[in-house]
Amino acid sequence: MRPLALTRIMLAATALLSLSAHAQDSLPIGLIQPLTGSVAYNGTAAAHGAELAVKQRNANGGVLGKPVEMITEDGQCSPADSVNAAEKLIQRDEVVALVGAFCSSATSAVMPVAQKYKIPFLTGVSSEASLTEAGNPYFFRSAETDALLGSAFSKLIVDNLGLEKVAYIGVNDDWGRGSVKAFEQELSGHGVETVMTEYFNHGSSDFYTLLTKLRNSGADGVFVAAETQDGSTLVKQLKQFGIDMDVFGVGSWATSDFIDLTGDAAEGIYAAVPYVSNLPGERNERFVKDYTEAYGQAPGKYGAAGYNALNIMMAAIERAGSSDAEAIVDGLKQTDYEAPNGRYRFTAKGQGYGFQAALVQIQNGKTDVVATTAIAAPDAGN
Amino acid sequence: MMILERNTLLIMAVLAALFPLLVGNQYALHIGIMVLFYAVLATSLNLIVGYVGEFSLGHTAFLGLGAYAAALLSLRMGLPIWATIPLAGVISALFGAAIGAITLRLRGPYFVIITLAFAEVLRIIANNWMGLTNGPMGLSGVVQPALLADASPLAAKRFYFYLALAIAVVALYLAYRFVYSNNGRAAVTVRENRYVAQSVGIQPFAYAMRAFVLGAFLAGLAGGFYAHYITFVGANVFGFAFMVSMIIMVLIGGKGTLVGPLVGALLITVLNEYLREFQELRMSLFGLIVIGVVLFLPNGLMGFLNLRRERRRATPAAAAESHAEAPGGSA
Amino acid sequence: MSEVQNFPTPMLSVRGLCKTFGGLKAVQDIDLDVNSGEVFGLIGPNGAGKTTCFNLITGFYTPTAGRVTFQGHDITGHSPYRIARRGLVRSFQKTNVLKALSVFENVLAGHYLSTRQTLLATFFPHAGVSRAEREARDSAARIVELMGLAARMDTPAFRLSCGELRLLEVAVALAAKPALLMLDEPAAGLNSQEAMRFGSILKSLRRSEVESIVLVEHNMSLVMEVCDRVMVMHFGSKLAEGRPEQVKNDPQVIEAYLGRARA
Amino acid sequence: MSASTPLLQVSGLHVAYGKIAALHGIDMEVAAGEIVALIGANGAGKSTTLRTISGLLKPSRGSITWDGREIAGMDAERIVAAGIAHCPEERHIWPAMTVRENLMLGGYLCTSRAQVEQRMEQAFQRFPRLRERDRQMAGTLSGGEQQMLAIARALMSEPRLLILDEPSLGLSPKMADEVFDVVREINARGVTVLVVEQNVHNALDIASRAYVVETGVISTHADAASLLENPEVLSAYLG
Amino acid sequence: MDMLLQFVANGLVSGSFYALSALGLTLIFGLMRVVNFAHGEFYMLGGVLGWFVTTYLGLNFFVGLVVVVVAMAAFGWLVDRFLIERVRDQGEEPSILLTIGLSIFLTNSALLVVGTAPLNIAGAVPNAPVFLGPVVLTQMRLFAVAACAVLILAAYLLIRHTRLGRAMRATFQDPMAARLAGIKTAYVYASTFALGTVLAASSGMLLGSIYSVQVSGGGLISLKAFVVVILGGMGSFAGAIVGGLILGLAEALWGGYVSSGTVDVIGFLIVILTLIFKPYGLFSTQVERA
Repeated sequence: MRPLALTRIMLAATALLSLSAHAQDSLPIGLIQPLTGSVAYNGTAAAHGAELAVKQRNANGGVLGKPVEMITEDGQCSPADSVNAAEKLIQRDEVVALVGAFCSSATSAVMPVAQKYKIPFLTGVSSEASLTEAGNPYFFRSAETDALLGSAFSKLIVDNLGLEKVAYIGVNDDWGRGSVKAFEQELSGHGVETVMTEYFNHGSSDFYTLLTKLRNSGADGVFVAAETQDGSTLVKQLKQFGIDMDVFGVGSWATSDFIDLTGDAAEGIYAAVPYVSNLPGERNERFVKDYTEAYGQAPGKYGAAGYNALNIMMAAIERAGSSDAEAIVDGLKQTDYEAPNGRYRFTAKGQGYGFQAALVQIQNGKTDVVATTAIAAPDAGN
Repeated sequence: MMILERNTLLIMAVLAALFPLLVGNQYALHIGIMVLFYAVLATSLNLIVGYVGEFSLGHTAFLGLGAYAAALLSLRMGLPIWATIPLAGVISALFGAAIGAITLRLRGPYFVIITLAFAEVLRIIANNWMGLTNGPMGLSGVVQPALLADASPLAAKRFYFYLALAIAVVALYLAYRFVYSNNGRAAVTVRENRYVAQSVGIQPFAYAMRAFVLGAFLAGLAGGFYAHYITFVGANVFGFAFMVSMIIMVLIGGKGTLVGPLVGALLITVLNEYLREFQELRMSLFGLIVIGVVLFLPNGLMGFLNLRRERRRATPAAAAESHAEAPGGSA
Repeated sequence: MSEVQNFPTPMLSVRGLCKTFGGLKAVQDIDLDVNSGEVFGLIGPNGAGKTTCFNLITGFYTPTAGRVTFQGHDITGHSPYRIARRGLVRSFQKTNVLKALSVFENVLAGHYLSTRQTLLATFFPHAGVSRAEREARDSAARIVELMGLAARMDTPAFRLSCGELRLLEVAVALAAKPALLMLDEPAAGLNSQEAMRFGSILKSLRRSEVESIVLVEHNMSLVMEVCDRVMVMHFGSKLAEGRPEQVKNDPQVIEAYLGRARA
Repeated sequence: MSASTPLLQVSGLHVAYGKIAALHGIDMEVAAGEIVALIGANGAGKSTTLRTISGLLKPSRGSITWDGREIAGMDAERIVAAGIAHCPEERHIWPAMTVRENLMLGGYLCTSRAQVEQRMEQAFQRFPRLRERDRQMAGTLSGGEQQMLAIARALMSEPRLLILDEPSLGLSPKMADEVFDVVREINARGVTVLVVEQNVHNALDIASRAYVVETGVISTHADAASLLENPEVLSAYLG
Repeated sequence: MDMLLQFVANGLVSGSFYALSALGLTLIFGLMRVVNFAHGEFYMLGGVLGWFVTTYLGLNFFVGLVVVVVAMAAFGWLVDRFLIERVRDQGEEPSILLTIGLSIFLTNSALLVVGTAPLNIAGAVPNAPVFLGPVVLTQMRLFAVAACAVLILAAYLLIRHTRLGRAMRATFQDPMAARLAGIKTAYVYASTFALGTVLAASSGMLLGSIYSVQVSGGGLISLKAFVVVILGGMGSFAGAIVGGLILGLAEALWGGYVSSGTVDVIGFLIVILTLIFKPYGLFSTQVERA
């Protein structure tokens, strides 16, 4: 009796799985972002940006004469869940290209899947340097790596702030550790002494112990790699603690959310970001206006990253003239995309370069762009 | 019970073996692979929850140890997949013996928390021991078997499916032998009544320990498989998310039966994918379903089916209780 | 300490057994001997310390003082499973069986000692394992029948009536092949008819299944019927000891049970 | 033999624990002002009867009328409010609470603080030993003191019927006598008492009437004095 | 030396916060034997509601706190009556699974409703630094420590010296005796769960005003609260305070002298050691019953 019932359940399950979801007259692109879990805040922003890009493109006739259908899946920043999402998008939704996965670990797990199925895969966020070194021909990155951002701004920071001794604080994940390492290397190259390197766990609420060490480290500036939530708590406590040193760092700090959360404590801090909403230029103004209309707040770096990634991918498909993977890969290689924050191109390994990144300082609750510079191709530097 | 369960398992194995031949859809195959992976995990946890009768929330310790062991053996020592997966099981089992020796002294909520503490300690170590585990960057590019180098994606999927099936078959064979042997009976006796167990000569600790180590071994195998299939291992393999999935599978399917966790693994994995249709509502619905199952299917699906079977049998044939399954029933 | 060399050694010998909980003396200075082939009764009013005595002898409590010797081995303070392995097996006052399991499975579980095996043999069974297994199953079925539960072979224990549970409890204990069987209130909750039937089953067990039986029981008719020798406890101490009819007519015992008639 | 309208009347009471029937039709009655004893061997169903009357167990069949009102199956807290207090076997005092707190909780249904204080004062007058130990944890009291506390606690609700389950269990004869003296005194003040007692002599000594329970039914019912002579009673205990 | 003093001060402050956030758990865990895995989510809901009534509706912090307390008491009551009630006396597993399900549901539903951004609660007092010799504290933190003390004391007094508190203790020590005294035990269970929920939620609001509220942060809170409760012994308020302080100090010293990336490990290590050597917590007195 029971085996029979089980057979029935299994057959039903199989039927369910093999349902094909999408309609043939649209062009499906898959997006994997963390929509639940601890990085959902940033993942949602990236998904918003991507959604906007697709909406705009479809309003102008879509790609290859078809509307683009973006299918978003929750990867929760976990490698296994992201692989599940990728398998589902590729097999069931038959997407022609994949964007996303956000966390480098998740992206790293999706990369072999994309390669196996020969699906072009673009990340607009994951910054772990080694990803583009893996030799995956289908993988592209329209984001700065930690090292690229470091080399772009370290000289400027040292000169502007006159730093001699720097303490480094990073969130204890791949991105935080990578950023700290990259900036430390760059700043040491400019003769800056490292007096402290510490990591904290995402979601920590109390930094006083870390700040005690910072106060006693003798640093005259502190580098911080943290996202909105951790960063605002850390910066607030830094000011409460009465530490008066130059604060600079990376993370989504040049956003209204961060400034609202952090309040006065945010005043005067520097952030090196690949994007900030008050970058000059008509292209950016239009993007900011559209994004704000759609989501009620100005875009931050992840909103822009999602927007750019989808635009780059859609342009590449258009250039390819078909949804054939090899053609899209060729299309991606020829990318020359005018983004709100400059021009994107790819190196032979699929690393994006050429776009602008900005050093901003928060003043009077606004983000002042101190300097912008184009991210150079990694090989050009050394 | 024993024969029924064995037959059900055999039929399930045959169906599973036919599945890749009947289904060419790679997504369905992938889900099938994940079902088998979770089936091994749920079976291993069930040995502790269902047969020792203690609620472990730290079982991901063994999944994680297995995954890291296989990844490191493959990446650092270049061992092939047929060596890394069994070794992953053995390494997990060794840790299982050490952790079990400490945790199995405790009962109830204390056992729950101390096992959770062990898993968390391991997670934090994995996340910070840069030299060994590459910290939060994790271990990527775990080597695929050489024979897959030129295989088509479909062939590769089939290979992994049968590999997972083989592990599942090994896991269920071991679990079946254990459960229906003197060892399993002793463990069940301890679970049901420690006093009775001791009074017939059973040393409670020894049997809890055997089940615990076997559970750790099987979870280690699952971890080893995970490392090779996903090709990336990070500290999240020790995380609570896997634990929640496993626990829900075991309890929904029905703890203390061999078929229950398999059904649980199938249902929850498929449900999880199915709920993708509901986008943002997905996890909220999942939470509600879990609550609903606790309230309405307190003994899991297998408990529910057994109850129905028993009722059906009790009504027409109460007088003629069949002894077919109990050999030696005649005088 | 070399006194009883010339006498036939008692199977179970308890000397000076004491147990205090907090300040309460639950068992004081109990001596008792159980000889081979004997059914020995331990009686007394509620709270007299009979069950505590049982727990001390079978290792569930550690004595505060005293010595327990079983078949010439000192087993004082040993853990219960080690004592069981020596052949001293007990049942419990509040019915203790494996409620979720069937009658047959309960008794099979009791056969633990005769089917012990290594883990390797578990996973890769050789002929010996399956033979031991088959023998255990045969023996379990035989014991179920012996206890008159054959009709309930596959019934889960929680569905049994009170009387059947008592029988099952004894069956589980028998499955461990004890030399000395210790039963704690095996007839509680049985009506007089059932108790008598139970008594005759008990009597049939001696010699055929076990060497000796120790019985804690409230049902006096049962005790009188089956016991060769009885010891009465009151407030943790030994009040009287002897043949059933002797004890029954001991005024001290009657008083302990019924209370003093007040002037 | 029975008063014109019994205060408590139990008829055809059946109770089962799961599938196992414990009571198969208990019939008994208690008139106002009486002391009635339930006697019988272990496991005969005495405590089950008491627990069903006080609402801890739900009967499967039968009725319990209290003061003309049906109370079978009512929740325990409503039965307490109706005037029945149950002092359970093994006392069940709250060991990790003080004597005073135990008593205060006994008066849980009191409407005012003053009422609680007043009843507590009465309790302390009746049991001076408890006053001496009022800040002590109840678990540290001796067995006799715990039994006194349990009775005092039950009286805090000023019941019309006091149910006592094995009040002399585990007590020395001297202590048991003390307890029974108290029970007599309580009864003299107008509280009806229903008592289960293992010690037959003590039970029949204070009770006017007794019911003998055997395997879930009442087997005999008679005056206390005549029961003492009844060989059936002896056999129920000593076989 | 200055550094050590500052570490100790940090540890004591965060320790008192840990104690506060564990109170609700220790109450429910210790008295009802329910291992509440939704504790962190109750804490989070307190923070989210706190944000809603202060920042969104613009109420004063203390008025808002009252609103949150009332709302969460009702919520806790309902959860007990409709969910926990159904699995009472069935051992730990059903209630663990039930509360895990509840926590998944609450986190993700809250995520849907208020979104993923961290939320700010309009604070109660200004946040200027206070210098005690070499040690830096802030007014806000001193206020929060005081508030912790007040809440802990209030809960203690409620349980020790009120009719409801006595009924709770009576019910958990001996439910049968409680019923015989006329206590509606179902009501007591629901009240206890509601009280535990309120304690979790009010600490969520209070601490949310110091840090910020993040919807997905519940799991971490639960874990730390479990550590505190195990250290102090289940159900013991004094134990929760000491457990919180031990955890706070241990983390401060580990973070200060070992490494701040691995601070979370010290709590779990202490838990493991505690359970090995003192299985019922540091402060429990297990009475042997005759």
